[in-house]
Amino acid sequence: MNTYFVVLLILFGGAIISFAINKVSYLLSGIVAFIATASATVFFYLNVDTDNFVQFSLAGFDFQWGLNSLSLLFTYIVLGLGTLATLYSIQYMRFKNNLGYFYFNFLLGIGSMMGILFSQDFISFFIFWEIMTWSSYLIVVYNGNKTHKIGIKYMIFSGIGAYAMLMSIVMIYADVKSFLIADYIDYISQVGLSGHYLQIILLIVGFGVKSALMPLHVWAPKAYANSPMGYTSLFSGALSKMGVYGLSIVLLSLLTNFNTGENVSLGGLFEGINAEFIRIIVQWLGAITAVMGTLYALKQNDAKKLLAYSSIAQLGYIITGLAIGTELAVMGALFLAVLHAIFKGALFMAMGAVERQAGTTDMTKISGLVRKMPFTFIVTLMSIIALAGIPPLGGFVGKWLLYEGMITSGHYFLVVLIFFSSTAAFLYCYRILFGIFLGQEEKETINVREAPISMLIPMLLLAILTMVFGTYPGLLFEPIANAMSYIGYNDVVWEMSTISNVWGDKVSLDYVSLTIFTVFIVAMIFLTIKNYKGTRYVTTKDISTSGEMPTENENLTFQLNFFQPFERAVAPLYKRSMDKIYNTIGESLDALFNFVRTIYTGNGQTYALYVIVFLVIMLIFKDSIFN
Amino acid sequence: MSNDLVLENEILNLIKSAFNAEGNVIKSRRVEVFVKKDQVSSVLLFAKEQRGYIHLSHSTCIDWIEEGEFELIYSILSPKDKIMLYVKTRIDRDNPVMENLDGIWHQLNTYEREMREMYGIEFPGLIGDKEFCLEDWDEIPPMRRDFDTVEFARKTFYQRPGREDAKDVRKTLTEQSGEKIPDFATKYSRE
Amino acid sequence: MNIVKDKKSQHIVDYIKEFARKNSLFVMAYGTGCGAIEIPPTMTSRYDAERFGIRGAATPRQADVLLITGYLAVKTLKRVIRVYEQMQDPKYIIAFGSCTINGGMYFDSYNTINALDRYVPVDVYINGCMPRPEAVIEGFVALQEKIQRGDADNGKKYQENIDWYRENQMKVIKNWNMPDYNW
Amino acid sequence: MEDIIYKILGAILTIITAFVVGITYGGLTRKVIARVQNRVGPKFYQNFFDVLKLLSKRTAINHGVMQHFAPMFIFTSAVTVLMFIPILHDGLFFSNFSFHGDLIFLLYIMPFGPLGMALGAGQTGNPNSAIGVTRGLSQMVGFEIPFVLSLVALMVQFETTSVTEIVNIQVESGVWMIFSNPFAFLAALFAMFGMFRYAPFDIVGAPAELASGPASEFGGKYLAIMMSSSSIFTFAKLVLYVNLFFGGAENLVELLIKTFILYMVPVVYGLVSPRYRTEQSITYFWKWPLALGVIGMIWAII
Repeated sequence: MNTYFVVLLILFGGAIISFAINKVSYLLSGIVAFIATASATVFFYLNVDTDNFVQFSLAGFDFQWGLNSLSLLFTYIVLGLGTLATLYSIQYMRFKNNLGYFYFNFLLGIGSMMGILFSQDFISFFIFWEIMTWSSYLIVVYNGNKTHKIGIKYMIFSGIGAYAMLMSIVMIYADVKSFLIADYIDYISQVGLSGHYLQIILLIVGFGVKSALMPLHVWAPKAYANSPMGYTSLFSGALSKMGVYGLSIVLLSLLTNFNTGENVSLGGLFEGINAEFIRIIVQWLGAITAVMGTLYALKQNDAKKLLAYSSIAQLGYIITGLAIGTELAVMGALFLAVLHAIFKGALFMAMGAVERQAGTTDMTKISGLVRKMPFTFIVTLMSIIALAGIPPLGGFVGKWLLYEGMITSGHYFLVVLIFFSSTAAFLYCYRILFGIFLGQEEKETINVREAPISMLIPMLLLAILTMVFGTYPGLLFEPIANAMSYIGYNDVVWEMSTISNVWGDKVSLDYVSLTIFTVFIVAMIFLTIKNYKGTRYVTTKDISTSGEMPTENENLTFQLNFFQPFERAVAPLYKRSMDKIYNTIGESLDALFNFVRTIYTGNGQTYALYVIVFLVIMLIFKDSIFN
Repeated sequence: MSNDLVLENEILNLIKSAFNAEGNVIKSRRVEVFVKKDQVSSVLLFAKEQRGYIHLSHSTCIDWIEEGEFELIYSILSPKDKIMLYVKTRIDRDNPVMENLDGIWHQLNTYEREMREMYGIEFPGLIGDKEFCLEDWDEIPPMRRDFDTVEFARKTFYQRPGREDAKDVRKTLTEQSGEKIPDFATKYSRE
Repeated sequence: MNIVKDKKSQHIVDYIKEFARKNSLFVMAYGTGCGAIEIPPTMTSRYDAERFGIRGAATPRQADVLLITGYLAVKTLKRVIRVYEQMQDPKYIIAFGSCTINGGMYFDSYNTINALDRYVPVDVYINGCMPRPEAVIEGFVALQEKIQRGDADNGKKYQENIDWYRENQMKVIKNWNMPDYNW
Repeated sequence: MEDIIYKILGAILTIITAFVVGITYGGLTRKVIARVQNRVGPKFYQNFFDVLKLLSKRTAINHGVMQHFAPMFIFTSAVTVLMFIPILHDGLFFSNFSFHGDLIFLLYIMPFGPLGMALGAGQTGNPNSAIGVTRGLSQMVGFEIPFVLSLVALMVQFETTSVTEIVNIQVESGVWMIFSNPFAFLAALFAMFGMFRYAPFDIVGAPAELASGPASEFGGKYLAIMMSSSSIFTFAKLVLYVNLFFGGAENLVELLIKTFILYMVPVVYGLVSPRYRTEQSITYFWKWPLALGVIGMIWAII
């Protein structure tokens, strides 16, 4: 049997078994799900082979399944995060209902993502894409009635994406007479892009929806925030990366492998469009996504929603990097894609732990959990440092590559935009750490305990990974370099712990880590040993507030309108929101239909009037019409 | 301002006739009326709504221990006429209960809380903490004249030696200038 | 100050420490009474206390000197004790004006304590009602000399005699709901 | 082996130099402010007394581990920044790790300390601390934009992101950056006002408004470490500016003169200024400084 079939069989079979076994015991179906993903992972990586392609025909279509270096990179995200997320979900979902339904869709999601990565033809790609969309939709609406609207929104946008993609696939088949992705790439590189822009734009729309690109992102915040957190870590970490995977095929294989400077006039609507133009549009969309995602993230009071917006922003960086297309930028984007899966997975898991233990993630309601949930705090802290891109953790490497890629290739204003977004990201990074873990301890959360160990293990593993990749990014550069050489970049240079740009400037991460840890440890030894005996812990109520002592019921933590001055400073940017625009479109459509309905008054007299008016108009204009 | 006190007499006579109250014009722009306890709210409302006395300037209490009464004073001002109207009423000292009037002027709440704390006057329905300025006070209210503050201070606070020969400032002053202390000042004086 | 005599009795490190402490006094001004108005002229151009290394501190955690400027009601005394206990050793108190010494003109008030040193240890009293900025600076210099002599250790004394101070404090502050002081 | 010893010795020497210079600059600043206000002012070595005294103070309490770690975060950040900047051009002892880092790295390591500090300040539970932190972070977003614009202009102009390279190019060509791209320098100078947080941008500490902001609950040794690391940090930033815009320095005296002149600019500007509100202080950087940065960048591209 073939590896791909076995892996999918394990995952889909696991889905059915865990659905069935839920009747026996609620714990069992989670364990089955975990075993299924874990065994699929182990089996897959024992038998992984990038040159093994399977071809078969079904219903008159040719299918081809296989694995290339690019999709291999993404399997790390899907299977790695999937395994950890199922392990995490066992305890996280423990006291909830409908677990069979949940795990069925969960495994279906993982399986379909693997299917997407295996697919080398558009048809199976599309089928798995739809399975993925539907399974994720079913999980988005898992939490009951109030998620109904969110699910509809998600479905509408996924539908737009899916039909755009389907349309594009049909058009491609009409041109190429084959569904194989490789054939299409060959065809384009021979024929050139002219005449195929619509296909590519439609594909970008299709993938853009999943990767929450700017005008198509509105479904994401609520859908991320309202799914069960165990799934959201996968949703934001891996599922959105399918969009990135698709975009990397489109942007890197289709739009760069030949002369992008050609300027073929298409006439009409598409006049002046060339590959470079599309890529510039995508770059700027990505950058604007990053900025707006960040600005909206720092307004949120709910940690989950904050992270959801932050995911959108991070995906913006990745897409920008892909669209720029130089070696460094692509390397940075792919690095960030993996890193984002790691730290955002860990963050959503940590928020899930907080939600499970403390009952809510609303930052205005809880505070001061650091002493109650120290491990969750450490995980959050490390992931946040990685997210903010501060050395010596992994996020910095991706950011550095991205910036250097932009600067060395001349995208100066994009750098400033991205930099603005990433500096403003410090704000929400601090918000989430402060809002949940720091500040004064709430009376309500006095009995909160640390999350169970099976939830902590995946989180801690992910957090340690960010640290490892911060000092030894070479571990990740190897598969990325392979993926890039598959796409068509020759001689991708990488070193274990040094990153360098085309101008020859470099950052030695081992020196960085060495300096930081040495200085930190020396300072810690100095301060701790000098201070250890005399120092004692006092509660957060014991603060200098002009001699007043806050009582047990008073909480002085500053939580509401946290960044109000900043919001005031950037107020003009908040005026337009895509949500509002879509609402306006919806409302105006509604109004239009209402108006159309008013024509049909139900009164015979009015209809008679219409007929007369029509006749009069015909009489007046008969010359010009029938001439 | 004219000196014929037209406006002053007008408001005085109005209140006098409407509420059957006592009163007189103290001087230019100062009018006082004495009303019964249960008429206070009507007088204040009348003055506020009908005559434009929209500003509550102050409200306080005087302890007439000799007569066994507290006198409550509400000073209200008409910005138009520029007249300060003192509405005065007397309540029983042994059962000091007064109507809560902070519905008319919300800022009365503060004064009433102060009076409740300092004089022990009850205002039924008054919203606000029992403790206002003092903390943990369990003696009789300190502004009542039968509260002996010297004795209390001597009892509660450590007195540093060295000021036993300190004299009443008023005595020293009167000795120097040859004036006499008026009777009302000495009557309930501390010595 | 007499360096030769000091060298016999105290370590050179202590000397340096005390020299630094003396020359760097972070003042937490607790403006309780009318005396607070004397602080601005003391700190600004006319009298310029910064010459002596005196500098304002915003919170008790950073402060060395607690400057109590005037009478203390029972209610404020509680806050002063709280602020004093939040300060870190070594810490000093400068009490300011007659009211802190013997109650001043409020000696017979029902609500004003009369002798501050019964409740918290006072290093230097500045006499006057109110003391002028010159007097305030004089007081600071007296404190500096005391620190250099090495006998300004009232923080330690407070800790040792905490029972006596607590007894006095609880006598006036009836509803005692303050955290323990044990550092 | 000898290399390592030289490196360690050099690093220690650098830290000590930075500490002494930074602290002295702090004292001199106080002296200058006092003289402008027609006061005598403290001695110029007053800040040494302050740090020494704070070190000798007992630090009896903390509000938790993050507060305990916060000063170390700042210290680490300050020292790391210092290590990755070439202090002197061609210095034997003062180059440290400057070949192993570049400008983007410096940009990202700089917020490391403030963020660590922010965590510590958050754990104390003092509302003033949290307000100060949010102001500081917001302001950082403000001034980083012109700063980054000017740095990008620099990188584009010299086609390198390494500080050492930038200094070398300036020394070789003999034209300082301040002359070859004055607009970028001006943008960076404005950003520096926000960076050093003198008035009118002192919204973080905000005396008489926020107690002392994030540092409200830090006393004794914590405060001493914070003071000394912020001195080191100040010096490191000044050296970075001198390297980028003034062609570095051949010896310590030259370095001191250049840094001191540069340092006095925000100080003197702050002396005659009141305090901005937070949003004013943010948008301040997005007007003229931003425009200057854009002009500087276009200048560099052309």
